[in-house]
Amino acid sequence: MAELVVDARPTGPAPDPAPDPAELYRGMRLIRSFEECALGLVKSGEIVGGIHPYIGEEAVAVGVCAVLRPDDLITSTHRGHGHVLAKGSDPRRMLAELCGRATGLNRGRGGSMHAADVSVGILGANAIVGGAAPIAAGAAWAAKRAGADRVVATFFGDGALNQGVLLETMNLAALWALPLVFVCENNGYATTMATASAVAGTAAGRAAAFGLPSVTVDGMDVLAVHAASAAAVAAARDGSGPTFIEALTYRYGPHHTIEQRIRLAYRTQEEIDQWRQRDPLDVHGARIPPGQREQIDAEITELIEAAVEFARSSPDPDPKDALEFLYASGMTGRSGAVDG
Amino acid sequence: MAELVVDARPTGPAPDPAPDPAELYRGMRLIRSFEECALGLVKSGEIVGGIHPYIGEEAVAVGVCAVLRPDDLITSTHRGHGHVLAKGSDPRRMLAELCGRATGLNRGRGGSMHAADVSVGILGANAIVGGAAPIAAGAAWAAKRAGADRVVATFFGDGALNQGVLLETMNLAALWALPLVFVCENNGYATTMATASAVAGTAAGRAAAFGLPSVTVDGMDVLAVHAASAAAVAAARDGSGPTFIEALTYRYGPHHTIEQRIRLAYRTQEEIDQWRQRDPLDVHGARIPPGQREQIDAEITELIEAAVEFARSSPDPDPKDALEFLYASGMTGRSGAVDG
Amino acid sequence: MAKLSYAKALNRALADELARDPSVCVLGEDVAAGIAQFTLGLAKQFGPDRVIDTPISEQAFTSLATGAALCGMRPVIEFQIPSLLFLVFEQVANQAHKFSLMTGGQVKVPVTYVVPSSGSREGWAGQHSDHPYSLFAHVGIKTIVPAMPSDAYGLLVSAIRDDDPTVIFAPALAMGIREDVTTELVPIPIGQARVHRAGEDVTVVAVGHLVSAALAVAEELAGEISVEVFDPRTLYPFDWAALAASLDRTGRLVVIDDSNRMCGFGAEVLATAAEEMRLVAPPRRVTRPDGAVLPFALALDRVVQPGRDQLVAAIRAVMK
Amino acid sequence: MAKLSYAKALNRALADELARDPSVCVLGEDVAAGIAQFTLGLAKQFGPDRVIDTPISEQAFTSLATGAALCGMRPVIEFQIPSLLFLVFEQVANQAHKFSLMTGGQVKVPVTYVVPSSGSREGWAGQHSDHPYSLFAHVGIKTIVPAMPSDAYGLLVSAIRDDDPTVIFAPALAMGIREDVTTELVPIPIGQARVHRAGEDVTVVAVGHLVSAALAVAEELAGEISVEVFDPRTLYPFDWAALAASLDRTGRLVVIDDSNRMCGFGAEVLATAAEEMRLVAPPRRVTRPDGAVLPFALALDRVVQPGRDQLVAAIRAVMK
Ligand SMILES: Cc1ncc(C[n+]2csc(CCOP(=O)(O)OP(=O)(O)O)c2C)c(N)n1
Ligand SMILES: Cc1ncc(C[n+]2csc(CCOP(=O)(O)OP(=O)(O)O)c2C)c(N)n1
Ligand SMILES: [Mg+2]
Ligand SMILES: [Mg+2]
Repeated sequence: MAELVVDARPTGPAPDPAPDPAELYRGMRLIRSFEECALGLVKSGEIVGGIHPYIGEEAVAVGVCAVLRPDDLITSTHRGHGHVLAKGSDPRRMLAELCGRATGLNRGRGGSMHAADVSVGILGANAIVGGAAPIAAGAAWAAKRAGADRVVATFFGDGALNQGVLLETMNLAALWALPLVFVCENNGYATTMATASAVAGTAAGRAAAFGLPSVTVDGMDVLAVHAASAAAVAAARDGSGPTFIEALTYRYGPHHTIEQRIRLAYRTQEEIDQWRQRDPLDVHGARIPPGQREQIDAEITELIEAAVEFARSSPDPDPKDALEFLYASGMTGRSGAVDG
Repeated sequence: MAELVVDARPTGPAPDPAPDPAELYRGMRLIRSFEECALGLVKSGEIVGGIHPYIGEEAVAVGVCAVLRPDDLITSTHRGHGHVLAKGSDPRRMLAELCGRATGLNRGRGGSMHAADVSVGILGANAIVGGAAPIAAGAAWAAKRAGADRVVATFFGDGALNQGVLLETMNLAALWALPLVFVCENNGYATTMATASAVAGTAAGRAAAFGLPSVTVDGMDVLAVHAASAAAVAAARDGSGPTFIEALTYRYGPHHTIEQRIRLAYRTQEEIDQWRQRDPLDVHGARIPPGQREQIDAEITELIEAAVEFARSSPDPDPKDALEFLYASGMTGRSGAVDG
Repeated sequence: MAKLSYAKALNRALADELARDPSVCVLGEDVAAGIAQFTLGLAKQFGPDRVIDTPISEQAFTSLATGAALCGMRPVIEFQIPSLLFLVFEQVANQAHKFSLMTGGQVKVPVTYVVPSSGSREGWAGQHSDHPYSLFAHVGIKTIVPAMPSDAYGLLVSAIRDDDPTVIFAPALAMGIREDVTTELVPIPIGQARVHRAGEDVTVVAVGHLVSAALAVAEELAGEISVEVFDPRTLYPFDWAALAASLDRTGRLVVIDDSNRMCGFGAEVLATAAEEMRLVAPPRRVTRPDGAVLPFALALDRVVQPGRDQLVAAIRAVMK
Repeated sequence: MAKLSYAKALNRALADELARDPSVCVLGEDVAAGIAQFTLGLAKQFGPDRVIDTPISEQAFTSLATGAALCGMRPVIEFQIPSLLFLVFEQVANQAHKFSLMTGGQVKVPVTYVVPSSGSREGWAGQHSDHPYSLFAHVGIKTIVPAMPSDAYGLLVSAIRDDDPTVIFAPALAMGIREDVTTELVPIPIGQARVHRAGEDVTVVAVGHLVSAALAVAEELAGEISVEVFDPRTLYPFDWAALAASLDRTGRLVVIDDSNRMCGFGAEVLATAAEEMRLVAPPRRVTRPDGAVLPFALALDRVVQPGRDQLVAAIRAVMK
């Protein structure tokens, strides 16, 4: 079992504070292409249960994770593919996980909503809105106690702003000056509910209530997210405590792939088209030489093809091991059937 | 069963907006004497399980409830005797409840932490910190839907400021403009924990986060509480929505009577003495003629003696009815013993 | 003779009660859009005052419903995921359930909690695949798991009209079931079991979607073993008299139940039968394993749930 | 030969583990003051970094402990009231418990939850008198209810060292129990039962503070009926082998258990015994009633809890 004991020594070099435009673009392109591929595999039935596509929000995951060290940690959400890829998981193993293969990040046990990869600092996607924030706070608390200069970033949506445990966590993080960055991906909706009709006050106001410094950034511009994150992570690392980042973004696709099967009228095509005008890949893509952009696109296409190949050729986990890992101590409970 | 169906017609006259100094003093004196009496009954073992004395905080309950109509509602806390008496429950039945008698407000089923009296608009003390606020919000919501101009006041301590469900409720109340008044009794401590070491930011900041108007008042001066409450209740009644009141107050006694049995050093005698300088009964008592004050004191003493007499002479509930009222529908479950 | 689906039956029951009683309303996430099918079309029919979208604040809106119920309303709450009931466990078990007794009978709390898609939904994995009905039966919440559309309709109606908190689990694997509805839909009393198929040799108590599995197995074994298929419909209160009557005939008991084995519903049925009823052979349970967490990969998810083969094995075991 | 109290045993076990392992810490409300006795004096001895007072944010600090445990710490959490476990049920059952499997074995969550004073505390009434251990056994959390000081010590030590989430209930009615401690205190393996008194006629499985009641009853009936007093110590995992061995001798079973009857711990013991073990007479349970809420008035509070007279009646019933 990959032990995650906090180490006072940083296990990786700090990323160059200056952003690398090409690398940021590559990160977003990887997520976009991965998600488009995953949508296909949902249609074909190779991914069971569907996914919450991250398409449109790529700049947030990439901008934040670009300033994190390999030994820094993140927690993710039900819409977590972007975070997992941006933090450095192998896309092949991530796709294998979505396909429920033994070679997946979670050995096929977690799937889309629970993808975790401790080896690169991903404590896991969480299927409960707001559920990951206190876990991230605990990791930050452990790091601080160990004297490590590790930072933890926790992603959550605007819907989590109304979840009590997130608010309790903001209080604890501020109170104990935890090396934690709250990243609110405000995409305007919680499933079908508009943020405005669910959130009294503002995200920034929530942060202010607990004395948390906050910044609201254009979540469609990876450089804006990168700059805000760099400052927040630096503050957390030097002991100044947590920061709250609200990234204004938008999901181009359905809340979840099942939404494609039901007619929902909670937002207009005009609204979607408007946000598409500011597609994060174009906003930032325009900043790098066209030739280089095409080359990256091509490399990613290959990479995704390889991931599909890897996932498809990977073995399924053995049903007789269905409850392996249930207890870390190795304990096994009784089966549910009549034995023998 | 006393039905509590919301009625669009106010069932009582609005209290005179101008405070009646003598009545305010009487209300506080009643609570003070009741609590002193209860402390004695805890010592003598007539009240089982102990109490959370309200002594020192009388001005809050009295100031708030003085501006409420009989058909307005309140929810209370583990430290709830003051609220229950101030809202108009019969002290005799309240004391009988603390003594576990069949004549008690809850027929001896609730005790100190669950005292409820629907007949005068008390939805109940609640033994879970923060637990009553959403229930109060629901009552306010029902009133608003029914077109009633009923107002609900919910009391809670500073410790509840860190409880997620209270924060969720503040969001809902603001969002839906509920006729609700949040009354935070900030007595500086949650059991042994100083508010400053538990609350990042401030109570007012919590309110602002949700766009709730808030006011911080001297909780040792009943007129200050009365004025703030009158404004908040008027706003709630005319449809302007919820207000958050923070009353700065202090408990002179132990968190709970068991504390008398253990040595705790979380606050100094000096601090207690300082607050005693501003005893709410003296602060306000000085405003009424000494003769009248003495007369009220004497009347209350008699009233309390009568309450003790009533409680002591009341019958105990019959153990065979231990699970009566478990289901409002009248359903009964199986006993835990071998039948027959 | 119309075919009624389970999902539609729940939807119709809610619509009928909304129409019948102005104190009924439904609260939850995305209920206006009706993405869980349960409330589909009702916002349009009854308006946003009766079908209320809530922020993602389960704890607050669950106790808000309690407060509204104290004041004469009859709220229905939809939970999108079974594990959301874990999140509101305090509000249900410690607040709503206890109010009547703690106040000495001053109030009632007629709230109905509905999970339209409980248990495993293929591919939803660990945190979205629970079937926690035994927890609610243990604390004393009236707990209902309908197996058939007509029961889903009739029991939801009764739950909404009941004066106590009530929870209804609609298994995801039952939502698609269709039933020929010959007679008109009527309320079904809480606490009354239904014998779907009479038999002489063994009584199979099956919960929710597993009733269909039990019926299929009974048919499959018909030549060999006469299986009585017993559907409690309400887990708590349980229809003990009906079970005793069935065991008086068969003397043999198997329970198939999609909750965890340890301290689960199946345990209660076996325990009470062993204490008080006629058993000529040791009874058997088919359940989820102890402490089960459903793995994502479909083949793994499936083997953790009780299945037909296991039921057949259990039936053969009690016939030995 | 020193007399050790139950409360002191828990306190000493925690002190010993804090001293032995720097990754151990204790979190909770008023733990520095030690008002629940569990942490008394430890803040002074180990400092505020190891004995941490928390705001009243149970959900957040419960999952905070999970996150810290993922990073190598071994937090112990004190809950002042049993019903606070309802409040954190999602964080325990849906997060801490599921992490290991959901991540495919990448992590472990060694957190210990302690309720020092579970069950009824005279006069604390409805919302402070629960004994919800069956709920945790059902979802699969290792669930421990020590009856004696030496077991309280040894099982808490083992729980803290265990790599999975573990919950320990210390019944309020056991906290004052004193035991002669002749040998040195040692860790007690999780999942191992203890037979306090051997007997031939009937096996009484008693939980927590009820072990003392069972011993008293066994003594009282000694002339007439030979009662074996079986203390599981750990409810989940349960020591089924030891129970089977006991029933091979006695063939008769009574369980006395302070949780609600429906789907409670007693149900599981009876069910498994009925399925797999030797029973020459119908087994019996003595429990709280279905859906029990403890009323405030002392006489009422007491009759709702399982008592000695009921145990005697149950023993006589199985001997019939
Ligand atoms: C506590 C909780 N309540 C409800 C759900 C069901 N649910 C899953 S995602 C979602 C909407 C979340 O919205 P938001 O936080 O804004 O994230 P987004 O989907 O927009 O990325 C809901 C209600 C859940 N998973 N957890
Ligand atoms: C949710 C919850 N956590 C813990 C407790 C135990 N407890 C009872 S009162 C109390 C302190 C409450 O402090 P505060 O809210 O400031 O009210 P005060 O006692 O000062 O009036 C605590 C921790 C509880 N009853 N509920
Ligand atoms: Mg969103
Ligand atoms: Mg306080």
